[in-house]
Amino acid sequence: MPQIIISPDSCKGCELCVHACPQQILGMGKKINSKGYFYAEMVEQMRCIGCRLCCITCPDMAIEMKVNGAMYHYFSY
Amino acid sequence: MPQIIISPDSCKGCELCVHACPQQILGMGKKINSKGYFYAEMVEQMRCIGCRLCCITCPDMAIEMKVNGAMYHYFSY
Amino acid sequence: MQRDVIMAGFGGQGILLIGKMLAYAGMHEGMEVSWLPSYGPEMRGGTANCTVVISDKPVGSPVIRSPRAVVAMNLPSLEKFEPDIREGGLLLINSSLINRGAERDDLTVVEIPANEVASELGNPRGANMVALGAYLGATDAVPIDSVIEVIRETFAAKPAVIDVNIEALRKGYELGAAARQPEPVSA
Amino acid sequence: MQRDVIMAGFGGQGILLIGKMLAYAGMHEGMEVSWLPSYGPEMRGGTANCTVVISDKPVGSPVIRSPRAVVAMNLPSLEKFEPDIREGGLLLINSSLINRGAERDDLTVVEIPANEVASELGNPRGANMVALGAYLGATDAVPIDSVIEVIRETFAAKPAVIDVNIEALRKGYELGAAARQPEPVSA
Amino acid sequence: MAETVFARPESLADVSTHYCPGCTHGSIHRLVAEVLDELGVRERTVGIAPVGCSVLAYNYFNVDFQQAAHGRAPAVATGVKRARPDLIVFAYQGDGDLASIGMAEIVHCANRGEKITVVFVNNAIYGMTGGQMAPTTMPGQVATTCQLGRDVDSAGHPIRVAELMATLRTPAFVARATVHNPLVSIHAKEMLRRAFTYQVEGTCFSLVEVLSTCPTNWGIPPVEATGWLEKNMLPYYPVGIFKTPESGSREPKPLVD
Amino acid sequence: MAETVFARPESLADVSTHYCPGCTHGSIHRLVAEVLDELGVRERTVGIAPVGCSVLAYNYFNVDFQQAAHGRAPAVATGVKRARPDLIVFAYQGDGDLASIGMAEIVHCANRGEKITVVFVNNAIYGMTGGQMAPTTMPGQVATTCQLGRDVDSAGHPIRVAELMATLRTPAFVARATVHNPLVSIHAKEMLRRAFTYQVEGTCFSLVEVLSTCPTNWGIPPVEATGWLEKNMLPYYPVGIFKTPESGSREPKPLVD
Amino acid sequence: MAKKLMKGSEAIGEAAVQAGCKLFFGYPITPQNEIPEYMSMRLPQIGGAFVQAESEVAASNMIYGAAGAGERVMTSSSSPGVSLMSEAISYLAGSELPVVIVNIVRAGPGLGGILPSQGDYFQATKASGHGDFRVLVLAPWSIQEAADLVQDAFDLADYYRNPVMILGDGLIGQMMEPVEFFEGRVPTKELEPKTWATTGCDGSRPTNVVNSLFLDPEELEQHNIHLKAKYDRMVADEVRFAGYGTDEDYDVLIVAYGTVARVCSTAMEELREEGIKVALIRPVSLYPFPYRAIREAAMKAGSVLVVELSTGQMIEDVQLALARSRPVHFHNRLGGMLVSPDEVVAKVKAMLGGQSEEVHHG
Amino acid sequence: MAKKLMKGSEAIGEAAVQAGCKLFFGYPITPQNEIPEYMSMRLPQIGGAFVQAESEVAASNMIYGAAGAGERVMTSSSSPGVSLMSEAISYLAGSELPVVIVNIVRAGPGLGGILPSQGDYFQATKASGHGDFRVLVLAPWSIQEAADLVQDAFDLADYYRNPVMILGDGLIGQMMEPVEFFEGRVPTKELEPKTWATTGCDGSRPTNVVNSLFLDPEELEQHNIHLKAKYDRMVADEVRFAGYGTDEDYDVLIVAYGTVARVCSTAMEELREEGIKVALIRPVSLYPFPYRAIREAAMKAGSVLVVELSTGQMIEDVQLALARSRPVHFHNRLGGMLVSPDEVVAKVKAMLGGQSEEVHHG
Ligand SMILES: Cc1ncc(C[n+]2csc(CCOP(=O)(O)OP(=O)(O)O)c2C)c(N)n1
Ligand SMILES: Cc1ncc(C[n+]2csc(CCOP(=O)(O)OP(=O)(O)O)c2C)c(N)n1
Ligand code: SF4
Ligand code: SF4
Ligand code: SF4
Ligand code: SF4
Ligand code: SF4
Ligand code: SF4
Ligand SMILES: [Mg+2]
Ligand SMILES: [Mg+2]
Repeated sequence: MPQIIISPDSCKGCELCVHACPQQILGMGKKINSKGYFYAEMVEQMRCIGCRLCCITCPDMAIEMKVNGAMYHYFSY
Repeated sequence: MPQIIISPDSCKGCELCVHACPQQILGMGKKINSKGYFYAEMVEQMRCIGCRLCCITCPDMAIEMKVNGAMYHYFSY
Repeated sequence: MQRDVIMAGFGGQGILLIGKMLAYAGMHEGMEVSWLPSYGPEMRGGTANCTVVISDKPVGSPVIRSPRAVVAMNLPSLEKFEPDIREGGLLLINSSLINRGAERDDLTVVEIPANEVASELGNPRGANMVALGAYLGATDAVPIDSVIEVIRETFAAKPAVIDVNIEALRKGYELGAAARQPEPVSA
Repeated sequence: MQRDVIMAGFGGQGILLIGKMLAYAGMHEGMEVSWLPSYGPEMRGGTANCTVVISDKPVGSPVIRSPRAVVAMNLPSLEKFEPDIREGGLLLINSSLINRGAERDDLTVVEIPANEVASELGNPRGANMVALGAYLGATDAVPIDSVIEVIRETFAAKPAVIDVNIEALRKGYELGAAARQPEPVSA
Repeated sequence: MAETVFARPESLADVSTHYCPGCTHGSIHRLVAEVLDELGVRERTVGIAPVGCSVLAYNYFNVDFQQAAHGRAPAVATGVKRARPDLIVFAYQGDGDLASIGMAEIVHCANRGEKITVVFVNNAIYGMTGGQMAPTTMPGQVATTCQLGRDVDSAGHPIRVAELMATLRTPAFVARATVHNPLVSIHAKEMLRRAFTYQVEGTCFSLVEVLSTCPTNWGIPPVEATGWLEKNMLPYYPVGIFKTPESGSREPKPLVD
Repeated sequence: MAETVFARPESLADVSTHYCPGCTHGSIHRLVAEVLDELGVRERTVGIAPVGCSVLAYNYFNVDFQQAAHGRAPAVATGVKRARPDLIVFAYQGDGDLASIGMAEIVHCANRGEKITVVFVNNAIYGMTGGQMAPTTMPGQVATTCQLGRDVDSAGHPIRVAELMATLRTPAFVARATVHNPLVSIHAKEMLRRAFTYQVEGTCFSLVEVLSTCPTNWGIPPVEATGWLEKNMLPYYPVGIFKTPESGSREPKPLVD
Repeated sequence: MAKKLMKGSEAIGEAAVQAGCKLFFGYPITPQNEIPEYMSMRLPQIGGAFVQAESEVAASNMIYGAAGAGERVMTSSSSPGVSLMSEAISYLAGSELPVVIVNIVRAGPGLGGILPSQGDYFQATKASGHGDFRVLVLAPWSIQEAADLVQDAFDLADYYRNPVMILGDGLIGQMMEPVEFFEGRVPTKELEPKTWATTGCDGSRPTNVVNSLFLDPEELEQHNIHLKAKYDRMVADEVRFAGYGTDEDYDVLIVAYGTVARVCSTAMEELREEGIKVALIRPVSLYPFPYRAIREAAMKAGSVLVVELSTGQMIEDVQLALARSRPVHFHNRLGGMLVSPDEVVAKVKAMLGGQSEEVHHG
Repeated sequence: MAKKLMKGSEAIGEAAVQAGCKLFFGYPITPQNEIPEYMSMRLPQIGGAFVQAESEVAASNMIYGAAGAGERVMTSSSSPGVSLMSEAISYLAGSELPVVIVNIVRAGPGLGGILPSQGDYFQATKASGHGDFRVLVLAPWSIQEAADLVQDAFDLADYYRNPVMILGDGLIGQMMEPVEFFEGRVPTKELEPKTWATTGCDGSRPTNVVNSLFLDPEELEQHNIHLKAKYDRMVADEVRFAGYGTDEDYDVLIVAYGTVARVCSTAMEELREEGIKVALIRPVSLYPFPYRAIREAAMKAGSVLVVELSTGQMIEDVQLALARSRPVHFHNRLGGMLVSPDEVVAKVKAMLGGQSEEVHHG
């Protein structure tokens, strides 16, 4: 089970991850972080396929991913 | 009739003209000019074909050519 | 007599513009003026600010370390500039984006919900004008008509926005003027 | 006591080399020495020259405007430096390449057909050594043995040329020494 | 047990950058850091920061750094590498830095075959100074010093750095990549890995041009900026490998002999 | 009546140069002067002299001249041409001047498409300063700063300027010629004529690289020097036209897409 | 023309245009980017040309070419960029070319910071490059003065055939103040046609050569003597300064230039309100430096205070002027920090109260 | 080692090698080409590296990289080339990197000529680049001293973490004189390991950064204060000069540096032979300048003569030192022309005979 962790304070609200996610399960929140940005949030963790495209996209290392148990490595990049 | 005029004081004695002349009619003299160089001389004006290769070669504009009457222009360069 | 004010907020809030308008109006009134922005490789998303000086004599230092007034449009600006204000000076807080009051008690504090006021007027981008109006209301640094004239000149190419901005300015002026009652601001 | 000399000639005549040898010999004798070449984007084919100073005290100016001696290996050098020589100084003329004498009459003039002498010794490139020898003969600026030692060091890698150069030097010395008779050179 | 499969590489310092939201300088930093980690060279790497938005790169990488004068990163890198050939040295440069003021330094560094790696970030603009025209600005693109759009008649055409560098005779690895979406970023990382590997193996100079966005000075939001890059820059700046140490000379032959 | 069929062109001043015997700088001067005469532009021409053996070119051409700082002739030429677009402006540069210190200036001048002409004299050495290695020095060639011969491992390979300039996208005329014998000089003149003609017509930037000898610093007599050029330089520096305003882009395509 | 509120950078650009500047070559650098940006729009409108150079090295050589071709031309930059112009500035001076160079100084050394500094005083006044030459240096303290001095600079450059530098800081570059341009402005100098320019030798004259090379040392010595005579004429004729309160009595004379002098003028007023007698003298031309004016003004004072945004540069010139005839005190801020009126007030009080130490250079 | 007759350029190169210099980056320029030429042969022999840079701009940034990596490194050039290094020298000072820079000065301005000059005095001592920094400047008058000072320069550079400049002229570059290198030379300073260098952060320490950027003005101000304190330490500890005849009585004190001082020493001897009492003081460190020594020596004299190959640069420092306490006279030659002993003799006689005019700067 992939688990996506978005650090609210690292996020600058650029929305690139939202557009990068093939599952369209990320969205922008309504809260402002300490830097003054609306930050990205996971909307439907359950549908996450662990592709890491959001992680790779984020210019600010705001997204980490963990997995519980086995998962495919779609690509080693 | 082509006529080659070498200016002794312009010549620096590099010998390039001597090697450029297809008729091999130029040579280096035994006298030193005001700059201290042995300078080039015409050896057999009669055999000159007016090709101007010596003139074109000379880096120091030491060679002029005149013609008397008609002559071929081998090339306009 | 010298008026000076630091106006500060986020990059996109139109802070530099209202500072320029104030300076323009001062100039039209025959005063000596200077307008000085913060500059450089700002950490984008950080604060932008400008210092306006209006004086009846040639402006000395255009840099004001202890301003007579501060217009704080967001929290970082408030935090940065509140400590610097001259004793007895004016602090104008945009309470729409700042949910705390002043920390000092030696200032005249005017809290205006500039963004909300602007939105209510149907001109959500006009918060800066509300703030400028409030500053004028609280200080009468220059006559409001003079600023209205500047608005007309500034937006001559987009007449549509002239009236809404004048409206925002007027509304701000009212709020600012009201807030300075009963005791007039010394600044 | 200071000796100084300007040696001058065409680029390829080995002028700088004999100047260096003289300086080296002076150093070996425990004297203070300096050697200074003309430098820069010479008009090639022009003159090359060097100034050598040998002194029992630290060398002051290494540039000598009025040298005590000049070795002129070609006409342009003679023309350039003859006027500068100190009154009563030494002018050494390479009469192989210069077909005029000195113009001044207050100098000790030594004319040596250096190229011919060298050719006669079967060492046509040794004209510079002849000239150096002649300078030594005329001045005893440094002992000739000291210069011979320098020749041995300089050409250590090409022993073949050592002897011919020593020979040229010696021949030059004789001519120079002879020329200074009967009255010794004041330089 | 939860295993972390994507996290900050060790070569990237745990700080927030000053880059604007959506600026892909950040992505490129991460890719470089990942490669340094994967090659295990962090502890013997020295980075050279340019003058440009990435001037503070020394704060963001967890490796030794030198900050260079504008355009001179390749010269500084040369100094470091010649002093300490055992170090892994990379210069990180913007398009103003490398292709404008630093043109002589990058050409000669590559031509000498300095065994360093250059990460060249082409965002078609001067970011740090507020959006002036760069040598790589696209025809018609608006910038503060060409407010009517770049006019190729007076300012010339954009310079293609990878192509230019590839024509030098000295062996090198030269590639172009882009990071405007995650899939192409994977290719970008591969190019960077190859570039650094050539250095680690002591083979040759390497340079990877990476197309990057500048939402702030392009005046469009980050997501649109990636689209603008793809639509406008990518056709003119094709990605791929332009030269490998094996590919030989890539200079054009005379048209007429 | 005797008719003079070969004499000093009007654009060449009637003085003797300081060039060494057999140095082909002199030949190149004459070719340029002849072209200026033939195009009838002498009276509106401004030349830019470099720093190098041809630093005194202002004494040898019978046209207005500016002497530029080392490597900056293209920048100076840009200044003149932008100030007075009606003038015919040419820069005369050596290989140290143009390809080493002046690399940024020549690339950007060409890339902006300045409508000037550059006469680039490649003699594979620093002549004026006494024979140091140039960017164009041949592998193995001895110079005072590479006394064991140019080592391509530490100094890289010689830079081919015509090829490099030809890869820029901005339209230009770029050619290489040589003057080591009279027949090839005729070709050189043709290249110069085309280059200046493009300028007179206001078409584009033009550059002609001309291979030249430096007998003095190569350490061989003039006649041998021409042979050395032919044998060693010509194969590496082919003559011909590398780019015309019509020939389009000459940049390499990616090896891998 | 009517007064307009203008940013310093734009006022400088517009002033140049009004003075007949046709060409601008420059490279971006904070805090003066608005100058090239303004010129990139403005010059094409008047048939001139703007070129964004590939570097400051290139820009400074482009102005050489354009000036040599006889046109009025300007470049601008900030400290690191001006360092890169050093060689070309020396060439410009050696070839006697009239150009205007604007340096909006930032804090150094190296990349430093972008905030105001006066750390380039020595570079501007004593050594803008190698060799024995000088550029005329003018330091405005307001936007109006910046505009005026830029226009004068073009006249002075042409008159002396010498580079003229405008030395400002980020405040001058970034601040807006009212500016007025006077229509029908006449040059401050009688200017001769540029018969020396390389404009094509159209048959009627010998060829012109723009050049700083003299291989013959005797010739170069003559050239150096000629240049020195020109600098001496500048020293005789072009000294500019302004005094504030110097007609009245005072105990302390403050010496400061540029925007720092404005801060000092505010301090001066505050001190005078407190009854402390202070005057201010402000060098406007930094080269030539107003040695005599400062010496004379100092004679009326008990002591002198030099205020600078540097570790002490102009103070050397002040001390040359005074030759220890009056004690000199020093106050400075560095790194982009500004001197405040309060600091100056405090310093003057400390001087009068004997708590400030005199400084010596040399 | 035994004495060897060496060309100045080679002695400078060899001295650097003896002092542990491992790297040389440079670009050819007359009259110092023999330095890079020597280094191109010599450094590979000791496992070091020589790189012919594409320009002086590149060379000066290469030494930055190498010094930042902790190695001893040198570059050399002549006036126009040194101007091109201005930006980098400022960066080197700002980043506190130890390097040795040799400037074999030639006559300017611009391309000028190649013969000896002292026209770069101001540039070297006051403004080698933008921003408020100083380089330590040493001026040898003989080849032996050049060799000695080059070796000291490396120690001083490391000790202060600051660029050190050797200022010579074509005579120093081209002349041959006997030179002796002392084996087992020990550094003149106690030197600490370069723990700040970027040598890879091998896990045992935090990363090192070589940098001159400080966006926060308070931080930059602190950095400036730190640098100034360093320069003050140089002023306190590194002043070097030599006096000749200063122990005896004299009426005239001559001040001159470099090879000009040798000419003056010859003149001094001639004058003394004629019974005219003259002494000579020769600044060896030009920054820090021997103000006090000159002041003290001048107090014993009736008047002072400054001799320079410039229109008057060091004379400003002499006047700062003297503050008009003694009349200062000036003799110079320009453009590559050399001062001769005769001229100096004549000038001193003119001074004593009242036919020479005192000069003032300021
Ligand atoms: C010598 C010098 N010139 C100019 C500058 C100003 N400057 C700083 S960054 C920069 C250009 C930045 O553009 P780029 O290299 O494309 O980097 P980006 O910010 O776009 O990443 C310039 C011109 C400087 N610092 N130094
Ligand atoms: C800034 C600067 N650096 C270096 C020099 C010294 N210099 C003069 S000419 C030259 C190189 C000449 O070589 P090249 O351009 O090939 O011309 P050539 O003499 O071979 O014709 C150099 C390095 C200089 N004058 N100015
Ligand atoms: S890992 Fe893939 S699917 Fe999961 S949130 Fe990220 S982008 Fe979407
Ligand atoms: S990509 Fe990163 S910074 Fe951008 S919105 Fe997503 S989490 Fe935030
Ligand atoms: S014209 Fe031709 S044939 Fe006649 S001399 Fe010259 S080269 Fe020889
Ligand atoms: S080519 Fe010219 S210079 Fe050379 S030898 Fe012939 S005439 Fe003389
Ligand atoms: S200005 Fe542009 S390049 Fe710089 S950080 Fe912002 S988006 Fe990135
Ligand atoms: S040194 Fe070489 S390039 Fe220079 S003039 Fe002599 S032969 Fe020609
Ligand atoms: Mg960029
Ligand atoms: Mg060459």
